[in-house]
Amino acid sequence: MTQTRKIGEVILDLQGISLSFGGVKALTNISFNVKEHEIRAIIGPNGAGKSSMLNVINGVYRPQLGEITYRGVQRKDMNTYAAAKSGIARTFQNIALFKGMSVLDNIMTGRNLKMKSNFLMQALYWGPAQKEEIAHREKVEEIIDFLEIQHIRKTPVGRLSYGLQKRVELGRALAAEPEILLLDEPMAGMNVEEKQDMSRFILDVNDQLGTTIVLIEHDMGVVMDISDRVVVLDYGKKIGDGTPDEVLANQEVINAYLGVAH
Amino acid sequence: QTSEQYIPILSYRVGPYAAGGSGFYGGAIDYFNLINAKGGLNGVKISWEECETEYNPSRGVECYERLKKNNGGASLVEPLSTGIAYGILDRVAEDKIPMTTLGYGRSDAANGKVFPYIFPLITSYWNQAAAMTKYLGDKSGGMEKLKGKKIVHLYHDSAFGKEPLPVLEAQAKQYGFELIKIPVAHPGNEQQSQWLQIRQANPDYVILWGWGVMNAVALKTAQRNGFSRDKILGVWWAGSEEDTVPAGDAAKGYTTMTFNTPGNYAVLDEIRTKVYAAGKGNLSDKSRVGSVYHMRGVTAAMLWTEAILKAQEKFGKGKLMTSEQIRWGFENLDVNEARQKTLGAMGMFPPVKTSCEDHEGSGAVKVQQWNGDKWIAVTPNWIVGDKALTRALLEESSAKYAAEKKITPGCLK
Amino acid sequence: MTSPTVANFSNASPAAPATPAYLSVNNIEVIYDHVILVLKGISLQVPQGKIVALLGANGAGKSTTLKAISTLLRNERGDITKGDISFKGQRVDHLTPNELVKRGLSQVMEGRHCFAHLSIEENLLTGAYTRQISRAELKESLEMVYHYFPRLRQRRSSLAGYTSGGEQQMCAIGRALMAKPSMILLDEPSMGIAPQLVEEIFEIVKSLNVKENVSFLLAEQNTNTALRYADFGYILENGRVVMEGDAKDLAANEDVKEFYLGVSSAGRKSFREMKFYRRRKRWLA
Amino acid sequence: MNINFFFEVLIGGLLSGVMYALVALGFVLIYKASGVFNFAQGAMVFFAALTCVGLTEQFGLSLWLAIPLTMLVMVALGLAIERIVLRPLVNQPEITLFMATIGLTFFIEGLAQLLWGSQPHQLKLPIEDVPIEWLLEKYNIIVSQFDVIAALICALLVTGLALLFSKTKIGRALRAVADDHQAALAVGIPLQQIWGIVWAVAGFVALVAGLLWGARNGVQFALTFVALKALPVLILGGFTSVPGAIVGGLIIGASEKLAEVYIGPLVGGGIEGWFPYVLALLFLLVRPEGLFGEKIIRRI
Amino acid sequence: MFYREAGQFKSSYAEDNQIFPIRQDRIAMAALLALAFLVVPLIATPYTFSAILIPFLIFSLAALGLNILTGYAGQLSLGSAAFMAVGAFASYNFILRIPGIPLLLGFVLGGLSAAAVGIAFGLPSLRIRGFYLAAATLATQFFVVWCLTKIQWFTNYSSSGVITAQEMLIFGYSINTPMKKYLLTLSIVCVMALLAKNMVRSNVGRSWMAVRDMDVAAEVIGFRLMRTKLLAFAVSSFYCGIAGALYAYAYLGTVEPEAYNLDLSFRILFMIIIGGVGSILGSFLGSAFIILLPIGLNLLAHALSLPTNVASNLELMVFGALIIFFLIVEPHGLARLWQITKEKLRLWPFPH
Ligand SMILES: Nc1ncnc2c1ncn2[C@@H]1O[C@H](COP(=O)(O)OP(=O)(O)OP(=O)(O)O)[C@@H](O)[C@H]1O
Ligand SMILES: Nc1ncnc2c1ncn2[C@@H]1O[C@H](COP(=O)(O)OP(=O)(O)OP(=O)(O)O)[C@@H](O)[C@H]1O
Ligand SMILES: [Mg+2]
Ligand SMILES: [Mg+2]
Repeated sequence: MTQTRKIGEVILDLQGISLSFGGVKALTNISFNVKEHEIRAIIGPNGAGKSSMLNVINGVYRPQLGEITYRGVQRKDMNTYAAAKSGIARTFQNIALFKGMSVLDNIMTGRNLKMKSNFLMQALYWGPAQKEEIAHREKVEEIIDFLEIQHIRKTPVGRLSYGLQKRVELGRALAAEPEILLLDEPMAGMNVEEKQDMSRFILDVNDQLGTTIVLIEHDMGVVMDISDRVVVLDYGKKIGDGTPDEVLANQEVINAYLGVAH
Repeated sequence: QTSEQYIPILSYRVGPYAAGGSGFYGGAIDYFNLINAKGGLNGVKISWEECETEYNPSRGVECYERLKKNNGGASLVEPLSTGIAYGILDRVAEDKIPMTTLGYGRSDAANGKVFPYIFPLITSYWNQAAAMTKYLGDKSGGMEKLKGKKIVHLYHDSAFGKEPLPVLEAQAKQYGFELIKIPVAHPGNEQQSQWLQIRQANPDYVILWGWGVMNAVALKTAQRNGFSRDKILGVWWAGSEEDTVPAGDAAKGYTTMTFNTPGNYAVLDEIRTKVYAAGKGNLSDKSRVGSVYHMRGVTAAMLWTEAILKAQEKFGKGKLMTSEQIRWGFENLDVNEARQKTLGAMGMFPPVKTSCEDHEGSGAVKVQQWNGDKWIAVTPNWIVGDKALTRALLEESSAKYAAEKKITPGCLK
Repeated sequence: MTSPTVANFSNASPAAPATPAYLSVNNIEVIYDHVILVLKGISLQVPQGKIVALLGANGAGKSTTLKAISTLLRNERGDITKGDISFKGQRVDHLTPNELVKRGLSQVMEGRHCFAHLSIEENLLTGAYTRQISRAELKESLEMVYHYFPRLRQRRSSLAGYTSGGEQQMCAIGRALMAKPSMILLDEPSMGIAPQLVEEIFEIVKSLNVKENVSFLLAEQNTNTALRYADFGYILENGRVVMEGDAKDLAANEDVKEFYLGVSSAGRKSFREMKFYRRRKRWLA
Repeated sequence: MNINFFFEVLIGGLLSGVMYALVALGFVLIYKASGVFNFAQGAMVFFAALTCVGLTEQFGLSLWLAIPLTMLVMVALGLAIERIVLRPLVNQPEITLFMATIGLTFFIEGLAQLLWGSQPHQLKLPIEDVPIEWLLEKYNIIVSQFDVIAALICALLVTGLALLFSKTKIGRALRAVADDHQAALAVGIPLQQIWGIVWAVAGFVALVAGLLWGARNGVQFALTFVALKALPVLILGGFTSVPGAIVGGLIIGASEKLAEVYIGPLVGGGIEGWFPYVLALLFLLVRPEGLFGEKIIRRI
Repeated sequence: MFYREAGQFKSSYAEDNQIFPIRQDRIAMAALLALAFLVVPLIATPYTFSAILIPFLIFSLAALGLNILTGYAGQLSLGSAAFMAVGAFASYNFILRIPGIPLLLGFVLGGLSAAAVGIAFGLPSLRIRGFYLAAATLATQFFVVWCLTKIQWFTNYSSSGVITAQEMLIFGYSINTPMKKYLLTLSIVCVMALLAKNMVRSNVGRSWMAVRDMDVAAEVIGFRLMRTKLLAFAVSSFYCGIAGALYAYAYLGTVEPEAYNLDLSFRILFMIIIGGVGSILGSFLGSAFIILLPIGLNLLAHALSLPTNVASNLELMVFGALIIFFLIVEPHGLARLWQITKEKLRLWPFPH
């Protein structure tokens, strides 16, 4: 497999992250980093703290301990708006689409940070506002094409099947043209064929746009095939970190997560 | 086909004020039926059309607009609702349809120079307030005895409740009594704190300027706080069976103002025998004939028909009157005792004599008391308060209105 | 690309399962919102004591089919406009879900649907609502679920709304088990579940199936595993059944291998090596 | 400051609060069972009281006969509402159900007045609304006997309902239904049955509230307005909590009376209309789900 | 069949982004506007103007305002009448106290005052949601009306607490007949409806809907909750404020603060729920339903010549029953019903 992209420096670094909810320790002293342009997978059994990890990265949760360094800026926690502003986009495990809006509108929301016109201009729908709207629409249509959801463009997402919603959600995250894309089980509820497409798609995004990707996925086939490095969590603790092959060979990981060879 | 004098009825028979609405309009319609049964107004029959307003301004406006042109045009209109009255205040002037507001609405509208089409007949809130102090003064043994007395004004916290304040405040200064103002938030179904305050202040009298459920609750709460009901003097909208019956025993001894003398009158008997016996009665409960609201409705209808008759006198007996002619009739009403007698309503309401300057025509009221069963008049004579005071207020206020609306005051011919 | 051999395919394999149908869906048509036609005549049978898999791409109509059976469709403004459904030989399409559960048919809905404000244990307990049982029996059922999903025991007292996706999925499955149904409709049970647990869930399915004679109709995307455990399979596409047959036959079919199992004659391809999007070349548009 | 007076106001407030709580209870019941704010609760209170009085006045029944009869009527009404209005609206957005209860309000108000007329009535319960003598004599504090008995009845009701919810599986089922209609149905919870029961119980609570309020204020249309008094109680106590209704009622009742008496005169009075709302609002800023309301889960 | 969009291709996104992408709709809309602006003034009676059309338009505008807040931004509010009151009383005072101020500027200032009040009372929405917020907005309702009753300055010390709308002059041209008032109201409503439509189809609208549907996700995507919500409160209150001013100036003429009571707030809420939450069209349909249906029922009752007591109560019952009926037929309101009907028409005569 030829690798056109070049994995760069560490762009996101988490040190000693601990997070608990009441008595539940979701994350305990976790450190790991993400390098520019890489595909970084997080795996682990259910309830290991994977989603919580992503929530910490983009500021939905504030860790009690630890430090986050993003592009050289060190901070105790992120906040969601700042994270979005600085190029972190994501999808959610329990689909978090805007149910009452059409597919198109949902994906358009992904571009909101790139919109410049103020609301008065938008109310008048005049000149620049309209131009801007259309320019963004073009971008979004590209994504729609890419994801092959043209036919449901104007359908309210609430009416879509689960799998299609997942795709729309990815589209929304992509629309933000993020630097880091956090994907929480993007392929849950898809069949192999669809997973193949999705993988191809993630690879393409990673390749062509150079987007860094942090991915949670339970399908080991996918994880092993497309990720550059994998971090393994179990009960909120990190039990492995390395290339897919290294992780696969790690006995602790096998015990905790993989069980019988897949 | 339009040989009948048409009157639109903007009634409300559902909702919180339905009891009042059905009683008042029921009385008016009963009287129309009586007139028609007796051959009409010099042969001109009365026709009417009803529209449910739900006491809601915008529905009232719609009803007014819908009905006003029907059957050859409205003779007059009476919404029995301050909100609706305001909503059509400008419209009636434009449409040249006289509007009566019996005992409510703008007190300053009595000035016919500014409000040529509005007739707050018999009496306004200001005159009522003045009469109240007069009555309380008399009761205390003379106006000078009011000095140092404490009077609580317990009022519905709205434009309605605040309306009498200019009068009461002026009189408190003049007679040296202390006026304690205690508002009750709408709708007033809880008044414990107000009555505790009253108990604390221990006033000589309480003026109850209430509306709707507030009245019954006031009486009940007064009872439980041990405040004697005969020291409470209600406004006439707090003085109907609908206010006292729900309060039960608590209402016994309670006094209110009224512009109808409770009792039986020939006209009521006639309504019973000629209308109800013929199955044309408007109230489903016949026993309500002669109740306060019903009598008020009969009174209103009587004044309306009197105005029409007055107009006929000038513009042609037995003819159909236009609304402008009827306006003239209202402005030149003279229902004196003799006339009342022929109408079978001797003393049922004070004599009314209107003019361009005075669209009210009387300003006299009585006090009635609830004996646990029915209302009894406690003042044999009509009481009139300090009309000079109210007149001055009226001039001032209507002048301001005229200025705002850019009206040049003047009498219509 | 293989030509669409749909029609003959079903002829080639035993067209209908030999045992009399426990659940049978006859030619149903479903319309959402009075206008959106989603199922265009679906028929399928689940024999007693068998596991039947319902496969198909996103939006093919799997969940809709399951909801049609459990009559939950009604509340999503969907209507069965044609066809009928019978369970244990009786028409059930007019029943309420409660009556269905009482008759032994439970559904695990797609997308978890746990009661967020109830704790995990309370969630499980609601599952036994229809059963008139003693405390001890209840406890026993609860223990059984905890036995299957030890993770749930740990989180038993936390509000379901605050548990992880996988924990919620376990909770949803466990909740359905609490009703002791004789037939379960499972909508994507493996979604969001860690691999070893996926196997476990299917093992649970199998053992319930074998030991307690529970029948299953399961909609699954994890075709591989599903076909391994199922007896029979249906493949849906665009609201129609395009293929049906014994699970083994299906698993051996070239088209199925290619599209649903991700293996071609050349063996399994790496996800990284897929050079093009396959959906572009769908055999049935 | 006169300490006696203070206590008088305080106690009066607390007792009024109990009366508010009584109305709030009806709301809580239905909100708990379906996540729906039942706008028609006030109308139901009115309907119940009017029916009871109507039966005594127009059919000459004794109160002791009229009350159980009215109860039957309220149960029938509750069941009918479930069957005709709610059943077709399962799994619809909350706001739709809310609107349906508004439709219901108009219907019930119309029906009540159609059946029994729009006249106000007196309702005489065999409880005297007079001050308790010894308190008045000894401490010069006025506490109405009626209010105290009403409070007792309310306490009884609350205990009963609280037990119903905590000790039976219905309680758990209700919370499940309120969370997710579809999932509740899927696990076999008989939504229809449960809603039927809850609405019937709400009808019963409405009857109790109607009788007590009706005896206090007279039976008239304005009874529907007492619902307005229940709202701040609800938000303060939490929409889903039976004990919350009581505690909220006590807080609102006491503070609104104290505010009216001690702050009112400074700002022109009549603040009872908005004060409880502002108080509840301020409180919500601290605890957005009310005192005892179910915690709002916001998670992705 | 009649409603086919076949053969209508969009060759640019601008075209696809139109308010009415389908030609038939555009023609219908143009026809409707022509009807409203040109034909109606010729044929309508003063009754239709001043009792039906003007209130219908004003309530539509208020409903539109509430729909922005509740339907689009998801913040349930029971205080719309309060914002209308602020708009009306502020306009009145601006026009009264600044001599020579143009009428429309007075309205706009009134609307802005309402917006300011809206922002202040919108602040709690940052923490409170759903029915809790709804009940809390009642604080606005009662407080504003209380203030207007208590502080005499607002009513220019009128003894009865009533304000009388000044004569409406636009460039010295007096708006004094029902028809002129209708045209003024219609123009304002059309312009504001267009602005609203533009807002909801561009980024602001999406930000509102995103916050409505899932505020946590909206935040993650980069919408700022506070700004978005407060903007929704401001815009919504502005609309309500203008509607309130029109209610006073073009409709009632003389109003007391009580006219903007809770009842009115509720009626506006009913309108958007019946019409369609989150739909511009729905605001108009809802307003028509709530305003016109009772009138229709009233007329019907007359035609049946029922006894008035019975008729009034029956009207109320039928009204309530119809609300329920329509919700059962289409829980998302009349606008959605209309949309589904259109979709059916498109397929007609085939069932699907
Ligand atoms: N409530 C609804 N209203 C309208 N259309 C709907 C609704 N629910 C589903 N649909 C449509 O029905 C079709 C089938 O959906 P369904 O959920 O049954 O698919 P599925 O096979 O379960 O897909 P997935 O694997 O993605 O879950 C989809 O095209 C979807 O858009
Ligand atoms: N907001 C919260 N409040 C309380 N507990 C939480 C919260 N969020 C997560 N947890 C708990 O923290 C643990 C880790 O949850 P997380 O969602 O990160 O798991 P996960 O690794 O994503 O699992 P899965 O694969 O099942 O999605 C779980 O036990 C979960 O119940
Ligand atoms: Mg997770
Ligand atoms: Mg599905």
